[in-house]
Amino acid sequence: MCETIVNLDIVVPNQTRYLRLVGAIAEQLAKELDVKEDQRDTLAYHLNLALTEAVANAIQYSAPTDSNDTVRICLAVDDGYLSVRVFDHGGGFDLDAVPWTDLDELRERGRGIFFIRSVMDSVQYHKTESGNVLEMRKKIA
Amino acid sequence: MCETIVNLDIVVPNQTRYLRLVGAIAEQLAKELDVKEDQRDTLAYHLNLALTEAVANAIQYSAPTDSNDTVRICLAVDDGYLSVRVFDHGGGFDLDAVPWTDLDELRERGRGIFFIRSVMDSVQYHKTESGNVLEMRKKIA
Amino acid sequence: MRVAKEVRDDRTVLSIQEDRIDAHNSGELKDLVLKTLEGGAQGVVIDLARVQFIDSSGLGALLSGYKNASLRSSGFALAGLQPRVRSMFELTRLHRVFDIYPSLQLALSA
Amino acid sequence: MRVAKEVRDDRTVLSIQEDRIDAHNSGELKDLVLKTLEGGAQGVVIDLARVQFIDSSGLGALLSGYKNASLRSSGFALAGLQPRVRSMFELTRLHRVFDIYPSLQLALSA
Ligand SMILES: Nc1ncnc2c1ncn2[C@@H]1O[C@H](COP(=O)(O)OP(=O)(O)O)[C@@H](O)[C@H]1O
Ligand SMILES: Nc1ncnc2c1ncn2[C@@H]1O[C@H](COP(=O)(O)OP(=O)(O)O)[C@@H](O)[C@H]1O
Repeated sequence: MCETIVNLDIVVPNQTRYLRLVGAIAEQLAKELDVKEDQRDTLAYHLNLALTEAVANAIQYSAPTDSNDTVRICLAVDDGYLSVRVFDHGGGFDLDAVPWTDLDELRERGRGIFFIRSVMDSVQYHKTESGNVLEMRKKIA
Repeated sequence: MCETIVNLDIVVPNQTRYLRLVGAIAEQLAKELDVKEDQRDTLAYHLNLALTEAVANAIQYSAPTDSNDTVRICLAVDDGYLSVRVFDHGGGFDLDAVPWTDLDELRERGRGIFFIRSVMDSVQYHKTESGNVLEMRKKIA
Repeated sequence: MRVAKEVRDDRTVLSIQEDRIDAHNSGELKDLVLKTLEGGAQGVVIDLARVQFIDSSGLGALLSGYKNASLRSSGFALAGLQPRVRSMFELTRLHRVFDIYPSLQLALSA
Repeated sequence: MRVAKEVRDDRTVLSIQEDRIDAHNSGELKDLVLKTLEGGAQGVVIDLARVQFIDSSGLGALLSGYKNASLRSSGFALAGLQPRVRSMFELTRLHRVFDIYPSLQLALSA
């Protein structure tokens, strides 16, 4: 029963116009999961939000030479967890060094990671030679 | 400009309850394509239909031992075409030997390939050692 | 498959509460229609107003009901077809076979 | 980004015609609000009734408008927040910062 149940591998150009598609696919997936009916809509929305923020960052902070590049997103459901991975080819960053947003400061930016942390159960960022990956997990059962 | 623009790789258990998810993802993709607004909804519906029929067949005609098996679906948009591939691990069949459905016969079955042929521009089926694939294409620009 | 069953005068109305009829639930629909006819219903009306999608197996389930009703000389009508659903009947010319009404109300007053 | 602009008495209403505000269109929204304020609008109301989704960049665009309006002593109000959108303001506590009305009508009569 540790098998991956559903696996979605999405590759889109690194352009913000595809945020909507990625978010919509995540919502559809959430709607098929075995979660209580009253939680399904919230889960769908949270997934849409976390993915939108993560993919927007992957696009924004990818190397400027990568204008023909793509963003890859993997969504996997297995063993009661939904895991979402967003890959980028930029310089990477230290996620643990990003503080929780000070909500009293009215800055225009800096709420993306805050949203991801708020709606997902765990977030990790790994720099590897072949690229970076932001991995988010959420318990669904 | 021959690059693949969007690529979706979907793996779901070979159970009919996932037909809805696969169809819904295809509809979302169709809605992001550069097609005229008045044709978008029809395209979305046709894609949903063709995929539902193809995946239902892949599930139904896959080897009965494959009860823990999955169905893989690839959707790719490139160079003005949308291509959809549905893989199965059953005995395969000769698509060209499937006649156009005689609509005057009121049989309960045998309209799946008919729908696929009706709404897509081309359909092919290949048997390979590693599995079979039904490939459907549709011009989108 | 969620279906609301209601007897109106001499007819049994089956209102499909799903937005999709496909290979996942068409078998259930077929069985339900057959059971309803076996139960002695003199006429069956299938209300499809909520259905936004039907595939070939769904049409097959409805054809099964149609044929079984004909054998028993029972009535069998469809009501409330949404445009996408309607287009599936037209593509297969099944709109010439079934008794189709724009709405449940019209089907019942026919 | 599709936005309907309308002047009502002394206020300019910007009705967002998109169901989503995200990094794809939030820059445009920000520019539009700034231009409207630079154009001398005494008060701006953003009607969000059609918006079902807003991300952090969308909140940023609205904050930009809020701050710019404050600098100019112009009014800046939001109206018609859908539940999902409203929840984003609550999560960030920005509902305590913005002037928020349930509907455009209530925003205009305030
Ligand atoms: N994929 C990424 N690559 C590099 N840096 C990133 C990435 N994602 C986030 N960051 C860094 O983390 C910071 C916080 O991100 P976020 O909360 O989304 O706010 P914003 O992007 O609005 O600044 C960003 O300013 C950026 O420095
Ligand atoms: N993936 C597949 N593997 C094996 N046979 C298939 C497959 N898809 C279709 N077929 C064959 O083609 C026939 C026609 O398919 P279809 O038009 O979908 O009708 P139905 O599945 O209702 O019989 C099927 O009866 C089956 O014999």
